[in-house]
Amino acid sequence: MKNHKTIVLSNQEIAPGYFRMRILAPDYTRLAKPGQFVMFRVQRALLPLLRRPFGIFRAGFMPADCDTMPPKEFIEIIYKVVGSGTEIMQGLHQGDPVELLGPLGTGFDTGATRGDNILVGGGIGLVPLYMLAESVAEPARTQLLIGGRSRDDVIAVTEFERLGVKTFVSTEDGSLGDAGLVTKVLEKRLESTPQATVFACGPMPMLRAVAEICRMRGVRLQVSLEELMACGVGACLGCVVKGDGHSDAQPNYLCTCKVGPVFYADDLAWEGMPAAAGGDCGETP
Amino acid sequence: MKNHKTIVLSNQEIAPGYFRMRILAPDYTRLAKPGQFVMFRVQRALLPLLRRPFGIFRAGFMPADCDTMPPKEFIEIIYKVVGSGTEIMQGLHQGDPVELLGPLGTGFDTGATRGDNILVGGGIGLVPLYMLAESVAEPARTQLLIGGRSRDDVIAVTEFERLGVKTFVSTEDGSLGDAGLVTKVLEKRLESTPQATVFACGPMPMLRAVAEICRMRGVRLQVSLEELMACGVGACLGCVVKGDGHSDAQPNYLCTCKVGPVFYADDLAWEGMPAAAGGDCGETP
Amino acid sequence: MKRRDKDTTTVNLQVEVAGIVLKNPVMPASGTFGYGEEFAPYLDLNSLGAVVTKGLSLYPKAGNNTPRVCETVGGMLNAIGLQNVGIDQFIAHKLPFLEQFDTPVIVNFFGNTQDEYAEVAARLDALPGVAGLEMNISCPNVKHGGIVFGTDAEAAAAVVSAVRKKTTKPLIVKLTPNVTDIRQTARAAQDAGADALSLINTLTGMAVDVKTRRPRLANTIGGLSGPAIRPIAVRLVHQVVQAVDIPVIGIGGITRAMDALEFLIVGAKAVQVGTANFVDPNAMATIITDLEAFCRAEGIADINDIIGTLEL
Amino acid sequence: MKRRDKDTTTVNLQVEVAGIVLKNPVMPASGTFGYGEEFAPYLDLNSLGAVVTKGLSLYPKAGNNTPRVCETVGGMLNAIGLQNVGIDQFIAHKLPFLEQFDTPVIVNFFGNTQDEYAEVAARLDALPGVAGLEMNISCPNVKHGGIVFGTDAEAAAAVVSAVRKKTTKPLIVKLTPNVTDIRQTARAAQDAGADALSLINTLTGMAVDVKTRRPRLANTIGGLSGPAIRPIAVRLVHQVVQAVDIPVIGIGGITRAMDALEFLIVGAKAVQVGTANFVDPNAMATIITDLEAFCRAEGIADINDIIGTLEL
Ligand SMILES: Cc1cc2nc3c(=O)[nH]c(=O)nc-3n(C[C@H](O)[C@H](O)[C@H](O)COP(=O)(O)OP(=O)(O)OC[C@H]3O[C@@H](n4cnc5c(N)ncnc54)[C@H](O)[C@@H]3O)c2cc1C
Ligand SMILES: Cc1cc2nc3c(=O)[nH]c(=O)nc-3n(C[C@H](O)[C@H](O)[C@H](O)COP(=O)(O)OP(=O)(O)OC[C@H]3O[C@@H](n4cnc5c(N)ncnc54)[C@H](O)[C@@H]3O)c2cc1C
Ligand SMILES: Cc1cc2nc3c(=O)[nH]c(=O)nc-3n(C[C@H](O)[C@H](O)[C@H](O)COP(=O)(O)O)c2cc1C
Ligand SMILES: Cc1cc2nc3c(=O)[nH]c(=O)nc-3n(C[C@H](O)[C@H](O)[C@H](O)COP(=O)(O)O)c2cc1C
Ligand code: FES
Ligand code: FES
Repeated sequence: MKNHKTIVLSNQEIAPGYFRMRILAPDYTRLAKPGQFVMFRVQRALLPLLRRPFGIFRAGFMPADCDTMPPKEFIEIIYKVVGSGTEIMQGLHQGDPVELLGPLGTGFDTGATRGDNILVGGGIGLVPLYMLAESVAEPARTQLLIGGRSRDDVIAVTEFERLGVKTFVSTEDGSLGDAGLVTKVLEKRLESTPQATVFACGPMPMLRAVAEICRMRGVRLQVSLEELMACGVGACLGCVVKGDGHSDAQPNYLCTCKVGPVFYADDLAWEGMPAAAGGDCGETP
Repeated sequence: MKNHKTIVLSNQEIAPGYFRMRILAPDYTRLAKPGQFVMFRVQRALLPLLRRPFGIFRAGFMPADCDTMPPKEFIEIIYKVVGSGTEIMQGLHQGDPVELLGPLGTGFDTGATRGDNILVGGGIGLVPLYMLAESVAEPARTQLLIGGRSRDDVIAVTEFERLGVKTFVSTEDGSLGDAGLVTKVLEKRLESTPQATVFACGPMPMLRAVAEICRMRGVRLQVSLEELMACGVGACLGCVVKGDGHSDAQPNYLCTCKVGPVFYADDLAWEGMPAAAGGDCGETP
Repeated sequence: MKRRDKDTTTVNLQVEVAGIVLKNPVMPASGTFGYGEEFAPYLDLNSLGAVVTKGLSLYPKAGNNTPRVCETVGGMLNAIGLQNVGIDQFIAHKLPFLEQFDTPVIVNFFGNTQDEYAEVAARLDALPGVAGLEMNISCPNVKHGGIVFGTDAEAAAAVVSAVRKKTTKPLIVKLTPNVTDIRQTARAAQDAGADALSLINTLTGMAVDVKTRRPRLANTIGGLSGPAIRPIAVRLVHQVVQAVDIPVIGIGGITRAMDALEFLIVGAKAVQVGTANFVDPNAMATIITDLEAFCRAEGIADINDIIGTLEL
Repeated sequence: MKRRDKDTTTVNLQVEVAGIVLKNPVMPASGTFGYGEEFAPYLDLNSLGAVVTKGLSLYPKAGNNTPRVCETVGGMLNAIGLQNVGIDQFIAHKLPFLEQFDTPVIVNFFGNTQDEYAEVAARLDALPGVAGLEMNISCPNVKHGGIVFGTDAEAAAAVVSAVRKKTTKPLIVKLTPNVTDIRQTARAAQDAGADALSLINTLTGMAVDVKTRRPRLANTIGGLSGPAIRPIAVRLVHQVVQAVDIPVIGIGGITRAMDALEFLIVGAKAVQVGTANFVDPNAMATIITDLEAFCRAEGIADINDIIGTLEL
C-alpha cells in the first residue's frame, strides 16, 4: 500500500468507450492480489477532486528503455468512460503524471479456486477477474462467462482465452455469442459443473441474480462490489454496504474499500442493496 | 465581438516561461484593432473557472490544409506562465479545443500615430504593441523600447525589427541591451524626439514612471492597463480603474474591459492606482 | 444530454412565476448580465425567459475600490459594491434598449434604508416596460447599524411590506443564504406580500494573498458565487420550497442544464444563471436548448412536469 | 512555493494551542483521518502537529444508509451519520495504536443530548493518552426537537458548560458555519469555558440525481467540504479571531501550504486538513514541508510570526 506519483505508459481505446491504460507501478507484481483496486488521480487536478477507484486488470513487466536498466513494472486498468473523471482520463497521454494509491482492499479468496471455477463478468465487471483467472490452479477447469449489452461491451476475451480458460460470451442484443443474460448461461454451466465455485463482478442487478442462483443451489459465491468512495483506505466510512444480518436496530455496515471490494455473498444483506450510483462533479455538459 | 469555439494551432515556448500560442480565429484580421484583447478559455474546464484576458499579439492568415480550402485565419497571443490558468495553457497541444471571446475593449487611438512614435513595452507588456507597430504610418519614425528584468524577459524583438521599427533593448541586470530601466531609455529618446507620442504597456510601476515622464514633458501618452476581469464585456463591473478626477465623493470608475484596456494617461487618476494583483484559484501547489 | 435526438416533438418550456409568463425558466442573475446590452452581441435576448438587470438604487452608486473580483476553486468572490447607474439613467438609457425585446424585464433593486427601497419601488411601479421587481435584501440597513435586512426576519418583513405598498407589479424577494434558518426570512417575506422568492444571493467569503498578506478584495469580504456553492443553494431552495406557498426561483452555481434541473426538481419554478455568464456568454442559450433536449429524451412534454418532482 | 531553497536555516514551526504543544500547526480534521491507523502506511504520524480522531460517541453508532458521499465542483458532500466505534472500543482498540507516536491525540466527540456530551467528556478526561478534546456541536439536540446545538448561542453555552465541568483537559469547541453570526456562538463557547475554537465544520448542502430525481445522498442533506468552501471558512475564521480571546484552529478546504497560510494570516494558530487527505494521503506532510520552505524563502524564522498578520 503506497501512493505512487507515477506516469501513464499508454492509454488506448479498446472498444467504443472502453479504454485500457498502462501505468508505471513499481512493486505491484509482488503486492497486487486478484480483486484488489487502486485509487487513481490525475496529478494535481482539483477537478475532479476525489480519486477514482479502478480494479487492477493485470500487473506485469515490460522491457526497460535501455539495456542497463531493470524492466519496468506496470499495471493495467480498463475503464469505461461514464463521467467527468473518466472523460479526463481518456485524454491522457504517455508520460502524463498521475497518482496511484494501492493496491487496496481485500480481493478474492483465491484459496477457494482449487476445483471448478466459474467466473462471471458483466460488462466492465470483467476487469478484476483476469488476475483471478491467472491465479487459478487449473485453468482448464475454469470457465469465464462474459455478458454485455452488445458486442461493444464485451472486452478482453482473447486475453482470457490465452490463459487457457473456457470462455462463454453472451450479449443482451445477441450481437455476439449467445443472446440473453449472462445469468442464463450461468444456470446452464452450473448444471454441468454443480460443484463449481462462482466469482462474479458486474452491475448490481446481475450480481443480485447471480446471488439468487447460487443461493438456491448452495453454490459458494464471491462477488466484487462497487460503492462510492472518498478515501479508499477505510477512513471516511463513505463506502459501506450492509453486511449479513444488518437491521436498523443491529446495523452491520462493512467498508467496501477495506473488507471488500470482494465479499462472500453470504456475508452481505442482499435485500435493499442499492445499485452504486455515480456522483457528478459538474464537468460534463 | 463573438465567442468562438475553436482550436489551438500551435503552442510553443519562446523564452523560459513565455509561450506563443496560435489559435484559429475567423474574422480577427478584419475585426481586431491594435490594443484589443481576448478572453481565453480552455473549453469545458471549470477550473480555472473564469476566462483569462490576453492581448492580441497579431492576427494573420496561414495556408489551408488543402488547396481547395481558403487560408486559415489565426491570432497569436504571447503569455507568461504565472498561475493556474497559464500553467494549464502551457500544456495545450495543436487541436485542443479552446474558446475565444473577442476582440474586446478599446485599443490604441491609432489616429495619434502619424508622426514620431515611441512604443514602450515592459516584459510581457510588449504584446499589444506589435499590432500597433504594424499599423503606424511611418515605421521608420517609430521606436520600440523594450525593457525586461533579464535577457529571458525580452521577447519577439526580431518580429518588431522586421517591421522596420527601431528597437532599443534594456534589461535591469544588463544581460541584454542597455543596463537599467526602460524609463531611462525613454527619457533619452524623448530628448531626440520630443514631439513623439508615447504608447506604453507593462507593469504598473513602469507605467507610473512613464506617465510621470510624459506629464513633465507635456508628451501625449496612451497606456494599456491590466485589471482582474470576470466578464470582459462590461457587465460585471469587476475591472474598473479610477478615472481622472476620481474622488470618494465624486467617483469616476472606468471599465478596463470596455473603456480600456488602452487609456489616454490624462484620463486616469494615477495616485493610488493599484498594481493588478493576480487571484489564485488553487490549482498550483 | 450527449444524445441530441433528431426528434422534433415540441416540448413546452413555458412557466409562470408570480404572474410573469416566461418562455422558458432560464434568466440571468442580477449583476452578472449588466443591463442586457453587454451580452446582446453574444446571445439573442429574445431567447431568454426574462432579463434581470444589475441591482439599481435611487441614486447612482460608484461601488467599491479595486480589486473587486477574485477567483477561487470552482467559484469567484466579488465585492463590486453595487455600482449602478441609478434609476434615472436606467430609465433614460438602459430600459429603452431592453424594451425592444419580447422578453419580460425584471428589475433588481435595493436601498440603503427602508424608505429608499420604497421609493425605488414606487418609481419602478410606474414603468410599463418593467414586468416585475426583484428586491435584493442582502444589503446593510444603514439606519440600523448596518445589519443586513435579509438576515433578520423582522427587518425583512418590514422592508418587504414597505415595498409592497408601493407596487402592484409582481414582487420577487431575493434572499441571502447567510442565515441560520432561511425558512424564517422566506416566510417573513411571503407574509409581507412577496409574490415570489429568489435564492440564493452570494455567500460571504474572503481570500488572502499570502505574499502581501492582504485580502484579495479591497473590501476584504465579498460574495462567493459559482459552481462551488451549488450544493448549498440546492439545499436552501429545497428547504424554502417546503416552507412557503409562493413560487421560488433557484439561483446558485448553475452552469449546465443538468444543474438547472436540480433546482427545478427540488421545486424551483425557474432559475437564474449568474457567474456562468462570465465563463460562457452563451451559457443560458445552451442551457435552454439542453433543457428541451433533456425533456425530449426523457419523454416529458412539459417542463412544469419536472418541477417539484424530487423523490424522497 | 516552487523554489525550494537549499538553505537549511531552521524555521520554528512549533505552535501552542490551548496548552497543547504542536510540532507544527498541521493536523487532520475529524472524520477524514479515521483513527489514524488508516493513514499510517502513507504518512508518518510523528510528523503531524496532532492527530484528531473521528467523532466518538458514548455508544457505537452505525451511521446512515448509503450513498453517503458524493462529489461536487471543488468539493464533496458527506452524510456518514457520525458512524463510530464508540468510546469503549476506542479505548480498547484505537487509542493504544495512537499512543505509540510522539504526537498529541485530540479526540473529537459528540452526544445526542447534553448529558451524553458530558459523559463522554468525563470518560475521555480520565485517559492519559488523550492530549485534548474537540467537541463537535454541529449535532442535533435530540431532547430539543433536533435543533443543532451549535446554531444557538444559548444551547451552545449550555452544552459547553456541561462538558467543561467534566474535564480539565484542553477543550476545543468546533463551530458550525451554518449560522447568521458565528461570533455569537464563538463568544458563547468561550464564555462557557472553551480553551480554543475550531472552525469550520461542513456547510449544509444537497445534490440531486437528475435522472432518478432522487437526492444523491440517502440522507438527502449532507455536509459540504473541500476547496469549494475555503473562502467561506477563511471569512469565518477572520471574524471569530476578532471576536474572541482564545486561540482558533482554522479548517475548510485546505489542500496546500498556501491555503493553510491564508488561515494563519487571518489569525488561526493552527489548521486542520480534511477532504484533502482523500485527494492525497500525503497532503499534510507536503503542507508541512512547504510551510517550512515558505518561511525560509520569506526569511521568517518562526511561523508564529505569520499568525494574525493580515494587513487591512
Ligand atoms: C472497487 C471498485 C473497482 C472499480 N473498477 C472499475 C474498473 O475496473 N473499470 C471501470 O470502468 N470502473 C470501475 N469502477 C467504477 C469506477 O470507479 C467509476 O466508473 C468511476 O469512478 C466513474 O468516474 P467518473 O468521474 O467518470 O464518473 P462520475 O459519475 O462523474 O463520478 C462522480 C463520482 O462518483 C463516483 N462513481 C461513479 N460511478 C461509480 C461506480 N460505479 N462505483 C464507484 N464510484 C463511482 C466517482 O468515483 C466519483 O467520485 C470501480 C469501482 C470500484 C468501487
Ligand atoms: C487586457 C489584458 C491583457 C493582457 N495581456 C496579456 C498578455 O498579452 N500576455 C500575458 O502573459 N498576460 C496578459 N495579461 C495578464 C493575464 O491575463 C494574466 O497573466 C493571466 O490571467 C494569469 O492567469 P493565471 O491563471 O495563470 O494566474 P492566476 O494568478 O492563477 O490567476 C487568477 C486570477 O487572476 C487574474 N489575473 C492574474 N494576473 C492578472 C493580470 N496581470 N491581469 C489581469 N488579471 C490577472 C486571472 O485572470 C484569474 O482570474 C493581460 C491582462 C489584461 C487585463
Ligand atoms: C459580479 C456579481 C455581481 C452581482 N451583483 C448583484 C446585484 O447587483 N444584485 C443582486 O441581487 N445580486 C447580485 N449578484 C448575485 C447574483 O445575482 C447571484 O445571486 C449569485 O451570483 C449566485 O449565482 P451564481 O452562482 O450563478 O453566480 C452578483 C453576483 C456577481 C458574481
Ligand atoms: C467524510 C467526512 C467525515 C467527517 N466527520 C466529522 C466528524 O466525525 N466530526 C467532526 O467534527 N467533523 C467531521 N467532518 C468535518 C471535517 O472535520 C471538517 O470540519 C470539514 O470537512 C471541513 O474541512 P475540509 O474542507 O478540509 O474537509 C467530516 C468531514 C468529512 C468530509
Ligand atoms: S472509501 Fe473511505 S472508508 Fe471506504
Ligand atoms: S471584466 Fe466585467 S466589466 Fe470589465
